[in-house]
Amino acid sequence: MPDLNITCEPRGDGLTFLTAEGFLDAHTFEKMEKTINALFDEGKYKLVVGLEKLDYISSAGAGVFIGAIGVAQENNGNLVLLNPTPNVKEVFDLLGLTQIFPIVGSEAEATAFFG
Amino acid sequence: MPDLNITCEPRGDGLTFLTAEGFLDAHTFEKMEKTINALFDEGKYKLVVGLEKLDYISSAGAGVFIGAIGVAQENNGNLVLLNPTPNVKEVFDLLGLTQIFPIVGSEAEATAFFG
Amino acid sequence: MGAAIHREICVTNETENLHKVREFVSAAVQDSAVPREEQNKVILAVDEAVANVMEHAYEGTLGGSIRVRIESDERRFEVLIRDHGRRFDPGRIVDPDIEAHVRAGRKNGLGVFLMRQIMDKVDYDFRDEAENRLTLVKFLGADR
Amino acid sequence: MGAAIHREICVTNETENLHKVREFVSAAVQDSAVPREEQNKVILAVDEAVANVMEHAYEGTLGGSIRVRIESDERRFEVLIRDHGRRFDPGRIVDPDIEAHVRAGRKNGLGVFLMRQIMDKVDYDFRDEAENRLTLVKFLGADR
Ligand SMILES: Nc1ncnc2c1ncn2[C@@H]1O[C@H](COP(=O)(O)OP(=O)(O)O)[C@@H](O)[C@H]1O
Ligand SMILES: Nc1ncnc2c1ncn2[C@@H]1O[C@H](COP(=O)(O)OP(=O)(O)O)[C@@H](O)[C@H]1O
Repeated sequence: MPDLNITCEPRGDGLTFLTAEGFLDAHTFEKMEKTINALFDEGKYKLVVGLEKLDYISSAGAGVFIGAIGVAQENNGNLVLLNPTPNVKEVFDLLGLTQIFPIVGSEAEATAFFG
Repeated sequence: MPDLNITCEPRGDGLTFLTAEGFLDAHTFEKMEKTINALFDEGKYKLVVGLEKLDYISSAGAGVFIGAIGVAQENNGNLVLLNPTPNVKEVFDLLGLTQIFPIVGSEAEATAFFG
Repeated sequence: MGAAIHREICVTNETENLHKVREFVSAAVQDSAVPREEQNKVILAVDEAVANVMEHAYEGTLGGSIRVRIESDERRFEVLIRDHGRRFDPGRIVDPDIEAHVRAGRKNGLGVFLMRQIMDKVDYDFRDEAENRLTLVKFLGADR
Repeated sequence: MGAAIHREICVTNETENLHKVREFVSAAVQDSAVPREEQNKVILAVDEAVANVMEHAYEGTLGGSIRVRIESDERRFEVLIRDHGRRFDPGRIVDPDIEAHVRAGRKNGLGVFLMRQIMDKVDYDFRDEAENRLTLVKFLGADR
């Protein structure tokens, strides 16, 4: 069944790289929410979410990032989106989120963002 | 089974009065969350939550109010707590929330708060 | 492409069925006159509507039925979504202030907004005291 | 009041069982030497710990077992919570900044903090590669 796969890699420099692969919808968003919350609970607030393999996102999926970015920022971190596919980017556009979320095109850019 | 009962009364002056009766815990918090979200979705952001009949609250229950107050305030509203029982008030104290939430002792005070 | 389409799918209200609905709509938009660059958005609008029924209409009980019917010709792509859950008129939902949403960390409340952004019509009707009917229409060709 | 207490209850991980756990703890604190004004807090700490197991340890599957054992005498009120879900050491959880929580609208992540605020000891142990053991202790009398 089409689903969501998440990988999660904390790095030495304090950043955590996540990747989301598959479908982030009203069925799977809790998986992403729990992953991010567990990182927050451990004090990891600098997150880079790789979206190059995410085929689909709906408002429930975008909502996870909407809920998380403020928490990250309030704790000296941020939530950076890396390489969204055109389909996913379009949903962020429709919701007016492309002005709000830092969106970068490479891991190096993401690292530089947290500089 | 001990559960949560919620009543909800929109008033002419733009305020909505809610009451919570019973137990607001990890089992019942979603009921409260959905009720508040449905009010928000209809543009009702001035909420007064009567807690005089709430016997118990845990962090999951307090979390609903923590998540909601910012949404209310961002939309020119607020979330006012009315008459919490000592047990419930103590949990807010433990969490450091008594400085953050407006807490009033009567409906008149709640109305005056939104003045 | 662009021929008349009449299709229907029925699913129950478990969110794991959302992908079936998306595949159903995806096949239909591809056979329709909906322009390529609009197809994903139409799939999204239907997904949002059906997700709402799954999450809200049956108030926690599973096995509730949802029918999605698609009618399309060169002038419109029309989706009728029917359920027997609680009455709900999306017309009552106020458009969200997205920046306030983000500042407040609010995670939900965007589905109806997206539907309205994408589709030309979002009509609700309650039929025979027993059926919620939500109609989403995208006008095509000269009617756009 | 204050006599030695040894009691155990076993529930499965549906959150609707939380009230049973609270009633079990409530009866025990009342029979114990825990001062009246501390009793509700102790009930809360156990509720938070058990709610965490229910919500997180069994990763969505139901029917997972949770055992709650209470041992108390004039010196301490001790609660042992055992489950067979995934390994989890609350020691990894950082204390939250409540004002940041509120500003960001973050709804969760307060349970471990409350447990630590209320109890004198929150100890985690993973036994025999198969059992999570969380011990909560409140010291009483001269040991406070
Ligand atoms: N089909 C439905 N049946 C009952 N209530 C609904 C339905 N669709 C939406 N709602 C209500 O309207 C609210 C707003 O819906 P929406 O904008 O899609 O956001 P979300 O579903 O993410 O909360 C929902 O939270 C719910 O209270
Ligand atoms: N028993 C447990 N098993 C597995 N993970 C747990 C357990 N208890 C807590 N956690 C993890 O620790 C996080 C913080 O727990 P807590 O402070 O109680 O907040 P909350 O449960 O409200 O998120 C949880 O979100 C979860 O990721």
